[in-house]
Amino acid sequence: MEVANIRRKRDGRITIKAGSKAEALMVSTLMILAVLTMIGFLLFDYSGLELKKAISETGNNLKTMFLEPALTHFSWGEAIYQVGITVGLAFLATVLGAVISIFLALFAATNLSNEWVSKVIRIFVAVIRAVPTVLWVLIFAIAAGLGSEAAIIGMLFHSIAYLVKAYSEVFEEVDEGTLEALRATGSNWWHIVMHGVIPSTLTYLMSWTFLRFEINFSVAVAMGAAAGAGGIGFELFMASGFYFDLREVGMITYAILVVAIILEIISTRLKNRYFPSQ
Amino acid sequence: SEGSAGADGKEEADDVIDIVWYPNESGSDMKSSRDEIGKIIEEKTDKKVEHHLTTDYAIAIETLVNNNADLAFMGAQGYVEANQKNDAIQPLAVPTGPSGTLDDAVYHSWLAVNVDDQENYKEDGEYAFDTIEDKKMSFVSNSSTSGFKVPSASIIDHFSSKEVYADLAEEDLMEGGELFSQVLFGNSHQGSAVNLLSGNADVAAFCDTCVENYVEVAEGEENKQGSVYKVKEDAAEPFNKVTGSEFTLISVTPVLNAPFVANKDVIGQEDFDKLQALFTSDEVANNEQIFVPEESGESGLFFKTDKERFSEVEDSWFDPIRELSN
Amino acid sequence: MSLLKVVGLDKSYHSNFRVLTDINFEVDTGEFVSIIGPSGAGKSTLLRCINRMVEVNEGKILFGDLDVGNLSKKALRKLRTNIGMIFQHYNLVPRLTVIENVLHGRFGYKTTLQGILGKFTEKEKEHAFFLLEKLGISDHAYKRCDQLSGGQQQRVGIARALIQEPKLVLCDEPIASLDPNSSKVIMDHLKAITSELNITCLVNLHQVDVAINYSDRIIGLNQGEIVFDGPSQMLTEGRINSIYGTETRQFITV
Amino acid sequence: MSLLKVVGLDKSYHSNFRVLTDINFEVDTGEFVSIIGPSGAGKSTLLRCINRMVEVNEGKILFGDLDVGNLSKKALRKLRTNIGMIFQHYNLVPRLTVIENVLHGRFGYKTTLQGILGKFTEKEKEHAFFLLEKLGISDHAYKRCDQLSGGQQQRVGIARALIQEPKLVLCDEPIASLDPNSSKVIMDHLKAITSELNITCLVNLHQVDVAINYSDRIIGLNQGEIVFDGPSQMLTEGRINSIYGTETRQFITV
Amino acid sequence: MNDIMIRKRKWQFTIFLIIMIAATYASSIITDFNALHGITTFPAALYWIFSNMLISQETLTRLPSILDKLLETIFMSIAATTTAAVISMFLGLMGSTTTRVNRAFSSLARFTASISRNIPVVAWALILLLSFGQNSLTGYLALFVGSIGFLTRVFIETIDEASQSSVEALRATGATYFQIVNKAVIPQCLPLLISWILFMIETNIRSATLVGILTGTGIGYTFDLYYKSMNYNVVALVTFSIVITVIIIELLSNYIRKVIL
Ligand SMILES: Nc1ncnc2c1ncn2[C@@H]1O[C@H](COP(=O)(O)OP(=O)(O)OP(=O)(O)O)[C@@H](O)[C@H]1O
Ligand SMILES: Nc1ncnc2c1ncn2[C@@H]1O[C@H](COP(=O)(O)OP(=O)(O)OP(=O)(O)O)[C@@H](O)[C@H]1O
Ligand SMILES: [Mg+2]
Ligand SMILES: [Mg+2]
Repeated sequence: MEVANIRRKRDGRITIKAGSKAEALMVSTLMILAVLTMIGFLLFDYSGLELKKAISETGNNLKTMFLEPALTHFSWGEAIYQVGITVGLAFLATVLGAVISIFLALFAATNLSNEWVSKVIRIFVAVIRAVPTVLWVLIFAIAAGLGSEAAIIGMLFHSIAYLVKAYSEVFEEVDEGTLEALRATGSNWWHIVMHGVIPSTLTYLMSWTFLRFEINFSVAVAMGAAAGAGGIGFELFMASGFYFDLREVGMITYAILVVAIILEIISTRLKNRYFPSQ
Repeated sequence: SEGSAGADGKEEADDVIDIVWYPNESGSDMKSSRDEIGKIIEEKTDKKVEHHLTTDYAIAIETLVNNNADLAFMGAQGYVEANQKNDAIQPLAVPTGPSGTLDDAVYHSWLAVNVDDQENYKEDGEYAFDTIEDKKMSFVSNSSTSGFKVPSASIIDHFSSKEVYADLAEEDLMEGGELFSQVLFGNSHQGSAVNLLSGNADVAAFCDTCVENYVEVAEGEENKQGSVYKVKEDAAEPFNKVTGSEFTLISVTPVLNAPFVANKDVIGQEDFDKLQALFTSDEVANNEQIFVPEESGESGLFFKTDKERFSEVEDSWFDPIRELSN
Repeated sequence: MSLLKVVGLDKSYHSNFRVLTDINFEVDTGEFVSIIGPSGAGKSTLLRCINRMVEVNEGKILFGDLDVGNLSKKALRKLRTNIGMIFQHYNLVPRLTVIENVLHGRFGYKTTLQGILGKFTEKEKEHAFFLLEKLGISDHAYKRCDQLSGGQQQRVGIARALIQEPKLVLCDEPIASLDPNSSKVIMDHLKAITSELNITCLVNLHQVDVAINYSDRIIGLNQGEIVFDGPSQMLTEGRINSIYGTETRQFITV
Repeated sequence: MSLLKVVGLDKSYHSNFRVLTDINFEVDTGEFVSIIGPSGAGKSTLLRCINRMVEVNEGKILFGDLDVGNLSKKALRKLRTNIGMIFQHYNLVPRLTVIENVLHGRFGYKTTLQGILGKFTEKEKEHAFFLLEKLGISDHAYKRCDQLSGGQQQRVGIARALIQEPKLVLCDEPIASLDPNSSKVIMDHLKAITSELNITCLVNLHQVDVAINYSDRIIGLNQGEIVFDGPSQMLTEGRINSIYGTETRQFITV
Repeated sequence: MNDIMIRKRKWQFTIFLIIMIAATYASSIITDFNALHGITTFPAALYWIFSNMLISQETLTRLPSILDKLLETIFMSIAATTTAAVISMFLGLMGSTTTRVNRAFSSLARFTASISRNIPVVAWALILLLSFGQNSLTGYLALFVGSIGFLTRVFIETIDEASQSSVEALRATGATYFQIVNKAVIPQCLPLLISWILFMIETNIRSATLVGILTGTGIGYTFDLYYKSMNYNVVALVTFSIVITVIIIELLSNYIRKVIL
């Protein structure tokens, strides 16, 4: 029996896909990425690489690092202290960044702000985000001298740029009706923000902030060392680049890993305790 | 990091002497020397000393240039650049050679090849630069005096007389394709040497003092072209994987010792003079924390074999290096 | 004098399409007026013009002796405290408690700082509980709003409007998302507001039968124009068809 | 021989709480059986036991001559192709087209590879269209499922079950999320399945009146036990109360 | 009247604030951070930017080699992301409660993700550099390992959120595990998965600068070379080209996201 509405391909077979633009775009995105990946592998500069040797050496190195970790150039107490510095750098950059970003994001959210202000902020943060963190750190190290200020302000720039984007997108998802209802009670802008927008987005804001904290921790490892603020990254850099001490690199990696996992656990706990999603 | 003052330290910058250390001198094995230098400065000036360690050369130099630090210990090349950007930066003192004078205040920049390949780098029985064309080259880092600036200047000097390489510039040596087939950076002198010995590079640049703990002369004299060095059997990392391997020096260039430099605008003439007197005193020369007796086996910033000490130095002493950059 | 007077109101969102054309009507204190009309007729727009959630193009809206179109920002906030609003989707802040949502109705009386800190007087809080009690949901006062059923949420919406101590309440399809039982509860409450508290109610409705049952007077809108305005008894079958256009009407009752 | 036979079925999710206790019943080919009972009585669990979406603790389920509890993985897949299932929330893949969702019902007949590649024969596709046509939604065949109304989505769910060419269809509250009109359409379709295609239907329902109207036979569950099993005419008011417990019943009808 | 609940919540919030303030204070002590000093340096920083970071005519001659390296970085980031995405897809399927085969695999997948995410990419770069030396593959691997951690985590969350219901329905039709994954799970998650992949590519291009500096590959290497020789004009040019690239890629992926989500 022939039914109406059947779509057929040229060869007479029945189509079952809707053939929407979204679908086509998804498929072509994936295809293009696959092709680019292959081109990438062909283009890579493999000079000086003996894959087999490198892999077995990596295996050996990893074994030395993780199975025989040891600290030779400094003590355990020192290691914990240094990780503490790195965490501190990341934490300050995140907290300061979060506070500043909340305000900027309110003005960057199209539903809370005027179109032009929002555009200007968005373009501004997009540019800041695109500049490598190292450069920000360098600039502030030059201006402020070596120390934590340079590292934190350098990371702060990126944190703000990242969080403003994330926060403002969260704010934009607030139900327009809720805002309208508050406006209709005679609330002013600040009332609406404090009692409508922030409470209904708090969990998302927290999630993004914690995610950024994780990123900042990772960045602080490198940036603390470069900016002269110290931290475990400095020890890592010395151990791998100057002493070539794999055992110490292993131990430092463990220290970083332990702290990172503890932070993850704490942040999940905090989030669930103070800002439950249900 | 170390020597951190209270949170209020920075406001009274005048009462603080900030010293910047390069990665080379930032290791914990040199901590006792660093701390000792800090201590004697504190005693002399009644000011607080803050040490700043960084992994980044550019940041170190720029900090001094932009009046955010008082003192730094940096390679001759670093000094020349810093001085060019800000002429308030002046050399305070330079460690001398065994003679106790500036005459031998040098160390050596080497170009080395693996001993088995050494014949390939000779022309008519003599080592010749022509042979390193299209080889895999390893430098230390492009901010290193003896591991890049000095050797690259000699190389450019040699090749620019040829027509094809008339426009050869320092930047062309930083990446493969121009003169070398590939350029690696070891990020440290040890790293550069290991690049050579492990076969990743054909030719490597590094300096004598930086690897002296790991190698010994196997053939010929110290610091002579054609001499062969051998990695000690008990060499520490990173040489532990290449113990026993040998390399030949195809070029040896003396390099001026690294100075302590000061930013006079920040530190002030008075303190500059005080510190210069301090550094060049016999007291410092005999301080075993700073000039560690070689036979003690301890580690430190400087070693004492004979009459080593700090000596005052004129800016013009660095002119040979300055000329390399032009 | 009438509480609300709309004179020659014109409104268009885009220059080429008029949503409301020459609207004129008056509402007295304590009246319960329903506005009916097909989808897109401009019912919601009309309500939003009254408390100036959208700007009017032509004409005047007088609330008491205030010209709504001519108010300063501050005076506008003051006006809005006098006009409560109730929405189809309740528009509560879902993560906050019932009582907090009710107290939001007091912001119009607060300075920025008081509002940000969330300072409410004991009297206000007691009033809020009194209203919740009256609406039969005081048990849920400390629950989060997203844990309530639709009918309960709408009652929170009503409490929020009432705590403003308004003279006029605007309701935009207050029962469109509710099941019949909850709808009845809500409409009874709205009716009680006018009769007991003497507050005027202006209600957009889709359900003609509900409108006829509850309201004193009905305004019929079609394509932005008032096509009927009179007591609910006068809304005959024929007039209903003229408001909705026959074919549309059929669609709606399915 | 009966199509489905449940003997002494016991089921508990946690060791300390029995959800189903000693369930015994038989269903014949072409019967339309409704299962009613209060929330938590174990209706959904019972259906899920039949096609072994959950494992049984005690007792036997015989489908034809197969012992459901004793099947290999492969045989279980085969069994499931013979039993269609329809859900309260339709459980379609929202971003896929209607026709794709319907064809998902054929996976039981495919090898993994065929299924992954999405190879369907022309005959299967035509059959899918035929079913959509019969259910009155072939216009929407190329729409994404999340663009359909609830009633339309449920019809896609039915088509997916029917294309399996099942002998038995299990329906877990197929109309609980639907408005009265769509509910009628769906129940009519289910009824038609038994009468026209001679497929057995086992339907969980909350609406007693619907159950009485449509089914040949009703099974009443309460706290995991069968408290009624008989023709729908025999379900008197008193028996209904015994199934639901009087006070619960009142709550449900509100 | 009983407002214990509200009190409790206010209390909890106050405690949270106190914890945060205490942690901030502790952090500034341990890192020796002086906010005032930091803020007062902004003018100097701006001044430095405008007096040093100037792109001159002469530096433009280096553009071809910069673009060359930039291309390497882009390819490196894309390759690292896509290959990591393939692995993460498996880990994600194993880790998600909706699709996991059994509990042990699920924990294993989550654990793997946690390890590779929590070891900073910098550490990976330094570790890999030791044995792989200075070539594109090192940079690629560093990004690859970091991407696996992040992607696996978000993939698990995405798959978890995809409705369990259609999985159940397909199981009831007699579909096999792979059919279910392929026809119910992936179609539902694909737009989000692609969106995360695009996000990861962006992120990787940003971190490629840092990774490049450490491993001597791609644009990061170029950046580092000129930066170390303090040729800030070229650094400005490099930065500018990174900025442009990142912004173009961001716009592109925003567009794709808008269409597919
Ligand atoms: N913010 C807006 N911007 C542009 N046009 C709008 C806006 N709001 C409404 N409109 C248009 O104005 C007209 C009237 O809309 P309105 O919402 O007032 O109708 P309604 O009678 O409330 O309909 P419904 O019964 O569907 O709620 C419609 O054509 C609508 O598309
Ligand atoms: N996956 C599960 N794990 C544990 N307990 C369950 C599970 N599914 C159901 N139960 C419990 O089994 C009992 C019966 O649940 P079931 O869903 O079968 O009831 P029902 O009759 O379908 O109820 P409803 O009308 O609400 O759908 C309930 O107490 C329920 O809490
Ligand atoms: Mg409306
Ligand atoms: Mg159920």
